[in-house]
Amino acid sequence: MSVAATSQDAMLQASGVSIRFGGLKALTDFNLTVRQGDLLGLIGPNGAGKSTAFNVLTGVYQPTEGEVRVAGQKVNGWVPHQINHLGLARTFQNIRLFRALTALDNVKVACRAQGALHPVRLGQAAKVGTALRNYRDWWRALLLTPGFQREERELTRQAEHLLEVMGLSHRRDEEAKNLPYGEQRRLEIARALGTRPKVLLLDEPAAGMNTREKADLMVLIRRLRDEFSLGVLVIEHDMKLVMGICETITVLDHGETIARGAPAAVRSDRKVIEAYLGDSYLESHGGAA
Amino acid sequence: MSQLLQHLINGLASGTIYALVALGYTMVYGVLKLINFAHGDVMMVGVYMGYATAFALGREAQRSLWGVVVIFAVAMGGCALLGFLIERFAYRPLREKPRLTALITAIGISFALSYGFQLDIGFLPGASPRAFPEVIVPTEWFIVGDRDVVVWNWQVISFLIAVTLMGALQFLVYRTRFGMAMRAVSWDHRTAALMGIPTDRIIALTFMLSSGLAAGAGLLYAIKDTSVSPLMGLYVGLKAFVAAVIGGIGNVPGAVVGALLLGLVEEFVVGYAASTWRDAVAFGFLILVLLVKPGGLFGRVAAEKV
Amino acid sequence: MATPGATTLPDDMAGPIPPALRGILPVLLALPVLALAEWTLGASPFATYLLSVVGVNIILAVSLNIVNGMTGQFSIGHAGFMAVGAYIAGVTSLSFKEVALSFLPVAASDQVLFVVALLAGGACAALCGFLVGLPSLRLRGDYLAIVTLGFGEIIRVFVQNTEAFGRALGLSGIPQYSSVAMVYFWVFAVVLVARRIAGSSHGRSLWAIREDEVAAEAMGVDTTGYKVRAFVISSFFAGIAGGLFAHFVPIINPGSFTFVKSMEIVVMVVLGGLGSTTGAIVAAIFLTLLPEGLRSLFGALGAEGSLAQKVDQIRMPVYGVLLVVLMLARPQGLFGTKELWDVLPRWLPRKKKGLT
Amino acid sequence: EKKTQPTGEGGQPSAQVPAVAQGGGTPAGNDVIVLGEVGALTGGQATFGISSRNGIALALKEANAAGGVKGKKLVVRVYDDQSKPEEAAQAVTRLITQDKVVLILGEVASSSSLAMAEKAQAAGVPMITPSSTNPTVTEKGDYIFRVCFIDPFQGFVMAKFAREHLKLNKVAVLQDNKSAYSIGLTEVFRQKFAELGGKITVTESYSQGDTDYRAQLTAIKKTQPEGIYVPGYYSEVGVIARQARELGLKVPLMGGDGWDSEKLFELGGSAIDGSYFSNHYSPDNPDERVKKFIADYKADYNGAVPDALAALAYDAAWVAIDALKRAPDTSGPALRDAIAQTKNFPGVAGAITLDAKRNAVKSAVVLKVADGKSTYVTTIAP
Amino acid sequence: MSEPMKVLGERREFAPLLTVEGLQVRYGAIQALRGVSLRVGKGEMVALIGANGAGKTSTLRAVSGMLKAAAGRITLEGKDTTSLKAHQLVPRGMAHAPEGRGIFPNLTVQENLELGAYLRKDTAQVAQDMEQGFTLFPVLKERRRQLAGTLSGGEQQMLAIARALLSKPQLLLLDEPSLGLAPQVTETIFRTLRDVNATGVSVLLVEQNAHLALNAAHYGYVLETGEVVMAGAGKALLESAEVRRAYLGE
Ligand SMILES: Nc1ncnc2c1ncn2[C@@H]1O[C@H](COP(=O)(O)OP(=O)(O)OP(=O)(O)O)[C@@H](O)[C@H]1O
Ligand SMILES: Nc1ncnc2c1ncn2[C@@H]1O[C@H](COP(=O)(O)OP(=O)(O)OP(=O)(O)O)[C@@H](O)[C@H]1O
Ligand SMILES: [Mg+2]
Ligand SMILES: [Mg+2]
Repeated sequence: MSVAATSQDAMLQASGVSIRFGGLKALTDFNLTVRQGDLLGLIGPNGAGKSTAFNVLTGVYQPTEGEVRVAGQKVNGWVPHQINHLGLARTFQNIRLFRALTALDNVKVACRAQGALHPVRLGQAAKVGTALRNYRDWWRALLLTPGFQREERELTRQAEHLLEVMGLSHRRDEEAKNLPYGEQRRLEIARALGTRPKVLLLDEPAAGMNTREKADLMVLIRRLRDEFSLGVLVIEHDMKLVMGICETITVLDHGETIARGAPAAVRSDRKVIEAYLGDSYLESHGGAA
Repeated sequence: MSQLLQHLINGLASGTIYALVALGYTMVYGVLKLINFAHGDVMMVGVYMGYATAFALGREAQRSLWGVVVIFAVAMGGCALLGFLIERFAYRPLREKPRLTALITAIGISFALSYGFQLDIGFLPGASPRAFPEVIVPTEWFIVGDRDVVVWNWQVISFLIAVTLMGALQFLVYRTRFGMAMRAVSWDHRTAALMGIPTDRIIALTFMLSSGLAAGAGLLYAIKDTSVSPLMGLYVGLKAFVAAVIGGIGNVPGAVVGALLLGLVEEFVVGYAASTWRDAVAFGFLILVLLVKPGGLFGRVAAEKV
Repeated sequence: MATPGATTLPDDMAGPIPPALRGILPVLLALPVLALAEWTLGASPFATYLLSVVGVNIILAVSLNIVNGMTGQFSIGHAGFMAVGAYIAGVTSLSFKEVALSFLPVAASDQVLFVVALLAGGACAALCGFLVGLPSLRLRGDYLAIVTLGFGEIIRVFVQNTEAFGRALGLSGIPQYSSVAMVYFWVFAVVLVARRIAGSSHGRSLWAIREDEVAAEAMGVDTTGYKVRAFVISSFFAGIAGGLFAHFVPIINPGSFTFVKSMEIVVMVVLGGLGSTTGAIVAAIFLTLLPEGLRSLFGALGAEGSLAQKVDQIRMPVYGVLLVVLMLARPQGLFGTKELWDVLPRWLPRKKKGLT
Repeated sequence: EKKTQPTGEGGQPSAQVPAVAQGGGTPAGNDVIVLGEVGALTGGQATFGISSRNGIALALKEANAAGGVKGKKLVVRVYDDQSKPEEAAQAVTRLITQDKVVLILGEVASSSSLAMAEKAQAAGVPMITPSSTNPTVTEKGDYIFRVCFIDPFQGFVMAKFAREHLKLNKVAVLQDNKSAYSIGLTEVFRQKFAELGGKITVTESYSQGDTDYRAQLTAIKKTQPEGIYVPGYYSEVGVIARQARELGLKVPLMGGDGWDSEKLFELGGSAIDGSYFSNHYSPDNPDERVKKFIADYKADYNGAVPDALAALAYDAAWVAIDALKRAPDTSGPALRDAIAQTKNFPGVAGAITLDAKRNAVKSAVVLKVADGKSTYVTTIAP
Repeated sequence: MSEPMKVLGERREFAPLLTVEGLQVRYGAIQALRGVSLRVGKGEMVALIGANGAGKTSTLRAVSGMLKAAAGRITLEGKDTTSLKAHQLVPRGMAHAPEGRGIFPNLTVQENLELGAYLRKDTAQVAQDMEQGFTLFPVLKERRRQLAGTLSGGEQQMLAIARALLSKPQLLLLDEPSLGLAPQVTETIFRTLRDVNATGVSVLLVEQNAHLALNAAHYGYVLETGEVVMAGAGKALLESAEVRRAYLGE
């Protein structure tokens, strides 16, 4: 079940990735390719290694083996913000918003970071030269040059647009921490989009939403994929959602990939049922989707 | 050679004092994540309490065993109370507030105590240092040649006390319900309350414990260096805090090891390099340690799960 | 609660002012004011001195606020940077004391050299800030704090052991070039910088780091880079403050830059409200004038007899107690993370927030 | 803010009234002369600042009891500077501009005095420092005076004494690296002692506030000196002595007037016996006024015995008072000239004659410490 | 200020355990609860559903003493507990598995569980119950020495529930227990809840998955913007058109 080798249009590609925490093998020989327009699912029992996979892809953890490529670039050893600049954005399983900032500013941070001039390679970060170059842009902020003001207004516009897309315009000036759970999740997505990603990783976006909101979310995710021409990778425990929107689903268990394929195939896969869905699933949700 | 040995002894002796004070810092930090800047000054107050008691007892009594016990009891008890009051009125009201605010009140109390005790008004002792009575009659326990190397009884005593305390605290924190509660509270006292832990009481007790400890440490310190002064807390406090960080603040054995190391480093800088650079080297050492081990020698920076 | 540094410029200045002008407008407004201030105060040495001290503390507080308040990096070694600035600027001025730029009138050339000295001090401090900022690549929270503290102490010891810096006695004979106008020009500068950073995307990145480093990193914010830059800017102004200090205090010695001084600055920042520039300013003014005020108060109370001798002793303990009281009274700081105009009473004109 | 004066009779409402009131309701009429004092009343040096304050207060009390100066009462306004130069400068500026003092006394620490001198000189208000020994202080200008030794002299005295009287060949030095006073004395001592053919084995340092000097002493011990020069303040020296003996260093310690205090014996106990220090006067001096001074001081400050700083402050105050008496008026220049003419003024800390450099020319006595008191050994002239 | 709300189906009678009347909660300016009234009987399982931000979590927080009620009255077994602190309620048989799990990341799994039984003296029994918990969630047994902070999201959720059960509560408050759990585990948990409830433990359950919750619960309340707008027997609510539209997206 290995993936088509480095085809150029692969925006995100993991090959043979493994990571170990002390004794525990959290992820073993993980392969994945995300192309523009893909809408993929990543499921598996709790502790299977899904979030860990996200962390490895985004540079939060460094893989013990294997390599990760973003937009064709090998990114092993890079730090998250560098990888993000290549077009990889994510949300977090347990929400990590900038709690004291308004919804608008949360998004603006992300929008701006893209402008961030010189993505510095790790290790180089300390180099005086690079550090100094980064000050140029500060001067424009301090002198409040017309160009800079234009930029700022442009940022605000973008951010407001994203809030609107995610249906959060009414929360524009609310502090993130005061938003109810579901809206916080959507704000996280808006923020991720702010970084103008080519690939979007969503870690349990529907957690804490009621069935109704989940339904809306499904529509939304599809829409985002098309509107922003993204590749999307979703972790989710809500089968209705995953099966509903994903074209291909990868199933992890104990860090191993135990299945990959179309929803229908995966749903009826014996291994998957044992490890994850459980028999009862067939009865209750059998009809669904 | 004999000189090296003497330096070793001196270093350990002053390290021991740092250790005893550092333990207090580490305990409070452990449960509240608060750098209790007033700790050193609480210690100072304790020493003055002991000083007063010693005088009340008079020359003979203060040297008798029970006399010493009384002195320590009064000082430690008094400081425990002081610690309780400080926590109750200066820190607890800020429990829900950003950590830095409590830090500021700590600084405020530190100023109030250290400057207050410099006043020569009423019972306050005034700025000039006093000689601390020899409540533990100093006797050499180990001499080489014509006092080429000298070890004193109080040096050994305080060292043993320090090590025992370390053991005791380590046990308290990691082997007892109280300790488990402490660690729970230190993470999040609201959730801890959901477990039925009386958080306020736990925190208050921790403070009393650490303050009482400070008094004890202070007395041993005063006995060692034979003098009391209102600013003694400031200097020792800072060093002890550094020691605690070197060891990994919040970590009990770390505090002691860090303190002993700091004591030795300082001693040897003075002994074999330039004494004028002692403090610089001490802090340089600290920074070095942190650059190599960002969490201190024993501290672990918990890799947060994302 | 408003967003830290609620999106200020340019949004809420959106109005008649043409964009091209906005950048320099405040400067144009400030200069005549400063001139006026100098002209009126030149007469009273005490007022001048006091105002200068206040000004320096404002610069220190506001600059520290960039690191402690906005970026959430806990630095308690600010006095160290101040010392660097003070001594470098001091030595520079001393060595150029006799020099005069021929093409300028003496007074003017002095001021030019003064500015050069200040910038030299600021630059060196900034460099130190860069070096101290680097550990923040690895260190978090209180561990970073203790490193900054250590740095401050090391600087002190270094000065204490250097003949060129006058060792314990200190550096005296530095030409007293400073003036209220000069001090407050820099006050103005640091405030402008702080506010414009806060209002700019850079500011937002700093807030983001303070709120959640992992998330900021994931959203493409070069966290270490920004932290280091925050340190550099903040310590540059600390250096300037030191330089000014050295040019109106007749003698600088290591005792003026202990960690207690650093603590006083931290207090100003926290009391003002972490991240609130105006808060830092108000707190700095208040805490600097407080001891002088107590002096007058106590003096007025017990002018005669033995108490008169003691009143000044009581100041510091009282100062300490007041800190506690103030903090208990306003735990979130004077203005929280808001700015003055956010907390002004309703009927006063406020800056409007966000685009409309 | 109070606007009426307590003893306001005759206090004509002048422009300066509000300022003075702010300065603490000075009875600023024709009937009082306001002096200013700056000292460290809090912080690391408080103990010295407070001694000085007490000495001055005593002097003024006596003067006022004796009818004041030209029928006017003397008042002193004391401001704390936490031994920080910037605070000292601020305080002195306040004294001059707000409290309109005619003359300024202080400081102990030379760095603070330098800061004050700058301001006093600029304002043309005379200033007398009781105990700042750094030569540069009085070089600030013709309004700045001092009633104590300067570092070079004391260093020279002890070097001479150690070499010629005690016949020491090898001496170690332990200096307070935080105190300009200590550093100043050390430099001169080392130089002179070498000139006189002696050898300095090692120079170690501590910083004010330390309480553990064992490391330095152990290092010193290794060099087997015949004596140790410790030009610090009694607050540390006492403890140093104890620890030296504890480590088996039995050689005599030597120091300067910073030692002079009862506390030295309390802190040092028997350990300090057999040590020597240079001083302005010796307590067992038969001179009546010295006895009286000590008695009065004890009486006023619940039994505390005056230290050198108290004595010098007391003298400084009296020099000021004397000048005020002689001067035609209390204007700066008049006072300056009056002070400058001080000759053989009988101070409790030795007779004071101010030289052209406005420094006190005094001969120093060397005292020996033995069982809880210091006894006269010899006098060494400049 | 509880105005007329819609009630469907009739309620099975239980001896009263928890009663909440006119409960109000504020976060600074924001009023999260505007007079919530509800009842939980002995041995009853009550579900609390509602959209995001309706005030479900706030309700639980107030009941368990985490939040101070701005107004209203809370009684447990007839005794007024409105002003009691969280740790005073635990000995009265209250257990709350809070939103966001509230585990102690700096403690091991084992220690987290022991904290659950902090107030219990019957050591032997505790050990037994812990084993039972492990059979319920085998993962936890594997990881008992691991720092709880490094558990996966779902594993943390299991830990939180297991811990809550260990205090042998008579009233169990659960805030979105199924959050982030694999379907299978969700099944297990709800099965467990039924068992626990069957042994006489009352349960007040906040769930986004209205389907699951209302199926399991005897009785249900629907919360909207801080007010109870509807109540009724679980099944009855499930049938009702409003609920189906609003929360089941049908
Ligand atoms: N930093 C870490 N240290 C130690 N173990 C870790 C760490 N991070 C994750 N693990 C372990 O790796 C395994 C996978 O964790 P991960 O968060 O990827 O699970 P998951 O698939 O996201 O589960 P869930 O669906 O519950 O979130 C878990 O068993 C967890 O205990
Ligand atoms: N700490 C807080 N500070 C300010 N407002 C808050 C806070 N917590 C909750 N709120 C507000 O109170 C209201 C109720 O929040 P609550 O969390 O109780 O809703 P909920 O029903 O639990 O929502 P969810 O299903 O998303 O958990 C919401 O509008 C929320 O914005
Ligand atoms: Mg996960
Ligand atoms: Mg909730």
